[in-house]
Amino acid sequence: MVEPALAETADPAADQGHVALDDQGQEIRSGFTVSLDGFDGPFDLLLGLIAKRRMDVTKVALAEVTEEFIAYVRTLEAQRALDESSNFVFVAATLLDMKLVQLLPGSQVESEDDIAALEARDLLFARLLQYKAFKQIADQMGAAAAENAGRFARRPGAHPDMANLLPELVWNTTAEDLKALAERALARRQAEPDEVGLAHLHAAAVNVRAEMAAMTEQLRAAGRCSFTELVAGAESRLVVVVRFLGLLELFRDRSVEFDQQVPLGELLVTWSGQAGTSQDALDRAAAEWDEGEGDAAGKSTSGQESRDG
Amino acid sequence: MAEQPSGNSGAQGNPALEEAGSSQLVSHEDYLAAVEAVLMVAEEPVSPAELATAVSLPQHQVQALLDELRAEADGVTENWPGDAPAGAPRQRGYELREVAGGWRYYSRARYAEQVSAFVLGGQTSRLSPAALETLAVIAYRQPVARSAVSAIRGVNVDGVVRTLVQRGLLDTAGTDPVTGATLYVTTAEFLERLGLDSIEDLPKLSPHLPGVEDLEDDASAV
Amino acid sequence: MAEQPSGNSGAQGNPALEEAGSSQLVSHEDYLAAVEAVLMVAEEPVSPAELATAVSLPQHQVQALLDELRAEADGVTENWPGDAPAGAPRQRGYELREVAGGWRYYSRARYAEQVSAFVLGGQTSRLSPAALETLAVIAYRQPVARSAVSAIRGVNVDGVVRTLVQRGLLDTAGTDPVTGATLYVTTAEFLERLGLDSIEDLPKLSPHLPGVEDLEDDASAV
Repeated sequence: MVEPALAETADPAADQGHVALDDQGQEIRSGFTVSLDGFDGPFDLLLGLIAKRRMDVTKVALAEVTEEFIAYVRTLEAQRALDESSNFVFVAATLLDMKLVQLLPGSQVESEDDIAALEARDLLFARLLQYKAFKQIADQMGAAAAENAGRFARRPGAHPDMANLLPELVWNTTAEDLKALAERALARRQAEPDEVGLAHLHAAAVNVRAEMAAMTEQLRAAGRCSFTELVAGAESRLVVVVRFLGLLELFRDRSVEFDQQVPLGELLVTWSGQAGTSQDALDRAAAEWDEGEGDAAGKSTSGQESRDG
Repeated sequence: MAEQPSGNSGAQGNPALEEAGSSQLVSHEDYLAAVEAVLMVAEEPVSPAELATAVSLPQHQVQALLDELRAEADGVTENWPGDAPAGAPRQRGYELREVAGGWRYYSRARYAEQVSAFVLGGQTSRLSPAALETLAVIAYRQPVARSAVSAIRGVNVDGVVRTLVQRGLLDTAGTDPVTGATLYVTTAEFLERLGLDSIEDLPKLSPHLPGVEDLEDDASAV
Repeated sequence: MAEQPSGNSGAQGNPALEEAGSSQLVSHEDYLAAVEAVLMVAEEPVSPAELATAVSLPQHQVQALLDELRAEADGVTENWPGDAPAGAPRQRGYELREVAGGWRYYSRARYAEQVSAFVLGGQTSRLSPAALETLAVIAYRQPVARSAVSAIRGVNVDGVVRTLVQRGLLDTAGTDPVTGATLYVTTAEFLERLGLDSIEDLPKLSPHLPGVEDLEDDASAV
C-alpha cells in the first residue's frame, strides 16, 4: 500500500487535489532535500542552482551534503535506499562536473581538456534547457487538464435495447482455455520486470580467444581478407562484435594491418604477424574479454586502462 | 435521504423558487441543467434520491425536474409555472428513461437503425484475444477492479471491460470500500457459456502464481 | 417542411433538404436527432466520417449538424434556414465538444460539483508533475522509447510510464527497429483529458527553448 491513490481512484481526496504527487513514488525522485534549499530531483536541483545566479556552485560543500544524505538513507528501507542512492550519485557527479567547469580558467581555453570540459558544459546546459522547456510545457498541460477536469465524458453504459443489436457471440472457449489465459497473464506479470533485461546479452557466451584463433588461421592461410569475409559465418551480431574486438587485439599485437580506402568502406585485413603463434595476444585478450563467463558487456571498461598503456 | 428541510414550499413544481441548498445553483434552469449533467455522464441509472443529494434539493422537486426533462426530450410542451413555454421544442435523439428505479438518458428507439449502424460498425461476433484474457483474469480474481486487471495485463482494460459488460459476460458488483473503484464479477451467462454450475468449478490455477494478496498489494502500489 | 426527395437543392446548412440517403429520416430535426442518438451511445469521440456513415449523409452536412447541436447545447441562438429560432434556448447541463478528432458529449464544467460524485474511474485523479513531464516529452517526441524520456527528464520513468499506460493516457506502438525498445505514443484519451482536438494543438515547443543569446547568458551565469 505505497500509493493507494493510484489504484484506479475514485478516491475522494483526488478531487481536492491532495494526491497531486501520486506518481512520485514510482520514480527515483528523491525525498531527500539538500539543506541548501528545497530541491526535488536531479534536474530540478541543477535548475535551481542555475536560477539562483548568485549561488556559486563551487561553494556547495559536497561532503556536507553527502553526510546529510547518508543519515537520510539510513532511515529508508533497503530497496528505496538503493534507488535514492543511485539518484544521489547522479546528482553528485553532475555537481562535481559543474564544479570542475567552474574552476577552470574560463578566459584561456587552450588544452584539449579545457575544450572537452567546455563541450561537456554546453551539453549539460543544452540538456538542462531542453528539460526546462518540457517542464514549462508540462505546467501548461497541467493547467489545461485542470481546466478540463470539471467536464466528464458521457459514457454510454449498458443500453437496455442494445444487447439485441450486437451480433450473436461466437463462443468456443473452454474453461481450460480460460485457465491457460489467466495463468499466462499472471505469469507474464512476474516475468516482465521494469528494468531492461540483460539476461539475453549473456545468453550466448562468445569466446574472444577462440574467435581470434579462428581468424588467425583464416588470415594466415589467405594472407588478406576483407572484414566481410571474416564475419561471413558469424551466427549472431554478438559474434561479429567479438571478432571485431579480436581484430583490434591482433592489431595491437601488430599481427594484422588494416586498410580502408574510404570511410565506411570495406575494411581489408592483412596478416603481418610472424609465423609463430601469437599466444601472448590470445592470453591477454582472453584475460581482458573472456573472464567472468562471457560477460562481454561489462568488460569493455575494465579492459580500458591496460590497453591505453 | 434528502427530506425536505423547511416544508413550507410555495411554488410547486419550480424548485428554484424554494430555498436553494447549494450556494452555486440559483435558477430553475440551473437545477435542470445540473440534473441533466449528472444523468448525461453517470454510468448507470441514477435514483431520484441520489440526484436529490447531488443537487441539494428535496426529492419531490427532483422528481418534478425529471418529469420536465423527460417531457422536454420528448418534445412535449408542458406549462411549468413561471416558465414561458418557448414554442414547440423538437423531439430529441435521446429520451430520459426510468430503469430499475433510476433515471438515465438513452438514445431514442426511433433512431435504432442509425444507432445500430454505428454500433455494429465496430463490433464483431468474436471476442478479441484481449477481451478473452481480461475475462480470464476477472474470472479468477473476482470481484476485482479494472485497475487491478490493468496492473496484471499491463494495459488499459476499460474498453474491453465495457465490451464484456455489453456482452453480458461481466457485471458490476458494488465498489471497493477503500478506493471506491467499481468491482466486476462474471455473470450467470458466463458460466452457462462454459457449461459450469459455479465459479468454484473453474480449473484450479497453478500454485506457483502469485496469490491474491500479492496482487492487491501490487495493484495499489502502482 | 422537409419534403423534396429529388436531391440537388440549394438549401445550404439544412442537410435534410438535400437528398436523404436514408428512407427513414426526412426532416432536418430528424437528422439532428439521429446524430444526437448516435453520439449518445458512443464510447469515445466520434468522427464526422463515422457519423456520416451512420446517418447516411455527406460529411459536410454532418459537420453543419454538429455545429448546430453544439450551439444549441450552449444556448447560443443561430439562424438556420427553414428553422424558426425558438427564442433563446436554455444552456444545457452538457456540452458537445470536438476532441481527439471526434465529437463527444461532456457534462458542463459548471456542474462539476454535482456530477463528480457519480463519475467513477481514474478520471478524477490529478496528474502529478512527474506524470505531466513524462506525457509532455512523449507528446512531442512520439513514438519514443522510455530511455529517451529518461534521458530528457534525468530520472527513471519506467514506473510512471507503466501507470500512464494503465490509465490509458499512453499506449505502446511497436518497437524500435534498431534497439528493440518498446515505443510509446499518447492516446486519444490523453487528448480528451487536455481537451485537445489533435496533437497539433499542443503549444509549440520552440518558444520555450531560449535563443542562442539566452543560452550564453545562462551559461555565463553559472
